[in-house]
Order: sequence, then structure tokens, then C-alpha cells
Amino acid sequence: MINILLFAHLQEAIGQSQLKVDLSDYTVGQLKEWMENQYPQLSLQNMMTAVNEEFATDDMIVKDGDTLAFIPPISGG
Amino acid sequence: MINILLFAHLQEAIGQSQLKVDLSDYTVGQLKEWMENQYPQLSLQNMMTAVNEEFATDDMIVKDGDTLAFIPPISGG
Amino acid sequence: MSTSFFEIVDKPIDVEEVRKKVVSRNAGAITIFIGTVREMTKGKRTLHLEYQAYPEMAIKMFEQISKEIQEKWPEAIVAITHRVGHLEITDIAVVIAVSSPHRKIAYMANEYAIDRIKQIVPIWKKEYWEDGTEWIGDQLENVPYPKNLPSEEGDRS
Amino acid sequence: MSTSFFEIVDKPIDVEEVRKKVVSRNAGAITIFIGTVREMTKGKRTLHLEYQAYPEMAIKMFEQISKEIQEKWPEAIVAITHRVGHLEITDIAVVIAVSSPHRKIAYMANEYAIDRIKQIVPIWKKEYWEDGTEWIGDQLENVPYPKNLPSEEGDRS
Repeated sequence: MINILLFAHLQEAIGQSQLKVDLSDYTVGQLKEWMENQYPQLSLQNMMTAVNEEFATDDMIVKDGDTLAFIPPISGG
Repeated sequence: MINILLFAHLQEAIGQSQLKVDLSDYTVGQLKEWMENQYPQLSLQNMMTAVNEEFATDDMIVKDGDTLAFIPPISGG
Repeated sequence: MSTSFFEIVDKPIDVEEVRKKVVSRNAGAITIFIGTVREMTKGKRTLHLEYQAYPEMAIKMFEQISKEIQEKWPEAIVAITHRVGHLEITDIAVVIAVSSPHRKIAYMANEYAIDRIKQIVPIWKKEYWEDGTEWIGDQLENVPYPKNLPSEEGDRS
Repeated sequence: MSTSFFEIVDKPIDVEEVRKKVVSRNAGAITIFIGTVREMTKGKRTLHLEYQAYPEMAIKMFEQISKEIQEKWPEAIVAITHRVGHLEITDIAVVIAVSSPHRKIAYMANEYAIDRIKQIVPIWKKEYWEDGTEWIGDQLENVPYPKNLPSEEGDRS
């Protein structure tokens, strides 16, 4: 089970801020594809991601219990 | 009559913060010399001065009613 | 009163509280940056804003920025508080306080902090205009994101 | 509550009061510089300080600095308050607040203001150490003035 977090327009696009999915040992890139198949309204290919609150690359493997967050271009400050 | 203001170590050196003197139409430079004659403990040759709250040069003439201030090197902020 | 140097809050930020965190007997200078909600941007009138954060990660990124500053300027002390939720014009979105023995470093470290916040801290701003809303993306390159801009005809400029 | 943007005061400075003077609906950034009394300078321990000003001229010079800033950065708004009298370690000597639509100018104008204060505003600082006192002169060149330094042997460094 991995925990997926969505923010900003991604959250609004699918009407959810958090998903729990049974997909451990996928890479970040594979999870992006899986999400886009489930939610065709999402475009995640160039989206930054974080695994367990640290920025991650597409080839990183997401393990059971991890939290994956999609990080849209930020605009704080 | 002109009004002379002294600050910081100059004020402490002569024990006065203000003098009223009957010396109109002296230049700033001449007033520096006059002050040094009156108070040999003062060294004013390279001292900045202000006339009526604006920086002034040594050749400026100080008129009756003016305020002349000696401005030691500043250290505010 | 919180003792944490890095906070995400959903209430108005008390600037004095952030300043007091960096007070030090060895500080000759404190710089404070305050990001406020501006009404007009390129001729378009903002009505209000909404900020959203990924708080756990945002705090970690604030700590990373502080670590980077410590490496560059070991004597600098940094505190950062960012607000989330609904903000009105002139409201304070972020406060960065930096103290240092000398002022040059206090300015440089402070500006470094806000530049890095805009690069790596997961916080998002949603603009509310008279004719629409938009989650703003990547202000660094001034590229709106995604494409959901109010029409040009609606501009007040 | 004073409405003047430039003040010399003999009581503790309220940073919030200075900040509020520059709040503007068009400001996206406010920078604040706070000069505080530092304990150690080059290994010498300061016990406390005394500041003296030529207030009428100091206010005029603050206004001149503000005018210079307006010429360089027309959208910047500046407020400055400097304290005089007896100050303890960590006490606030000066507060400079600058608001601007964009942050870069708020930083630049703020730093410009403190640099100019140290050049043209008639305010003097007297240091009290354990082994003597001195009216500090011309910090820009780090030249003590006049020659009345405590002996080197007295240093705690």
C-alpha cells in the first residue's frame, strides 16, 4: 500500500487530496503512468515528485508504506 | 548672533552642547579657527559642518541667525 | 508560543514572534522579509488568494534552506513562517527573519532564503480575479500553469 | 501614534509601528532592517551603548535618503526610526522598512538606506567597554575616532 498526495490543481482535477493504492515496487515513473490511466484529466509526465517528503526521480522505486506526492510548479513566498 | 552646536566628543571636550556667538559673516573655515582659538582642546580642521541643517563647505558664509553644527564622523545605524 | 524556527500556519503571522526567534547577543543586524498580497499584477486585479502547502515537506525544505545558509554563512540564524489558507490584499503570506553579526550577510542570507523558497518549498498559490481563478505555477519563469487564464478581454490594464 | 515616516525617538522602537507605515495595496514585499546592539566586536565586549543625534538634521537627511530612493525606485516606500540614549545588548538602534511591488527592489532600497544612513545622518554612538568609553567615528573605514581606545592588554579576545 502506498499513499499518494495531490495538491493544487491536481487535487481539484480529481476531487481528491489523497489516495491509498496497492501498488508497491512501482517506480515513480510507472506510478505517473498508472495515475494518468486512472485519471485521464491528469498530466504528470513533467511533474516533480517527492517520496517520503524528499524530491525523487522517475526511476526511484516506491515501496510499501511510502508516501508519494506530486508537486506541481510551486508558487509560495 | 550665530548658534553653534556641538555633538559627541566635541561636546564632552568643552562641556557645552551649544554656544551663541556674535560673529556673523564669518566663513565656516574662519569659525573653525575661532573655535580652536577659544578651545584649544578642539581639532576642527577636517570636521564636517552643517549650516541650518545642511552640509556646508569651509568657504560658506555664516549669517546672523544661522545655526552652525560641527559634525564629527558619524556612527549611527 | 512556538519554539520552532520553521512553521506553516493557518492564522495571521505575528512578525514580532518570528523576529524574536533570531535575536542574539552576537547579532548587529536583523533582516526581515515579508511577502504580502499585492492587488495589481501586470494590470490584473487580484481579489484575494488562497495558499496551500504540503506542510511536512515544506518544513523539511525550510530546514534544508537553513542548513544551506549555515554552510554559506555560519553565523546567520534563520526563522521562517509561511501562512496557508485564504489571504486578503496586504495580508502577510511569509516572514523570513535572519540575524547576523554584520548586516551584509543578513541581507544576503535573507534574499537567498526567499529565492530558495520559491524553488523548493511545496507551497501553492491560487489567485482569485474578478473573472476567474488559477493555481499559479513556477513564478520563477513567469509561466502560468495550467492553462486556465481569464480571457485577455477581461483584463483591467 | 505618529504618522511621520522618519523619526528619532528616545524610547524602545516598535518594529510593527514602522512596518505598518509602509503597508500598501501595491506592495508584494516589505523588507525590514533592524540594527541591534552586538556584544562582541573584534574580541572586545561592549557593555552598553549611548546614541546621540542632531535630530532636526537627522530627519532632514532621512528625508533626503527617501528622496534618493524614490528617484532610483519610484514605487518604493521607506520609513526609518532611529533611537537615541542608552541602549543595552540586543536593543534595537534603528529600524528601516521598505515596501515595493517586487522583492528585489525592496532589498536593494533597504540596503541603500542603511548605507546612506552611515554616510550622511548625524548620529553618534558611544561605546562603553569594561575598560573605557569611546565615541565611535566613521565606521565605514573602521577608523576609531578620536584616539581614546582602551589598551590592547585589556582585550578579552
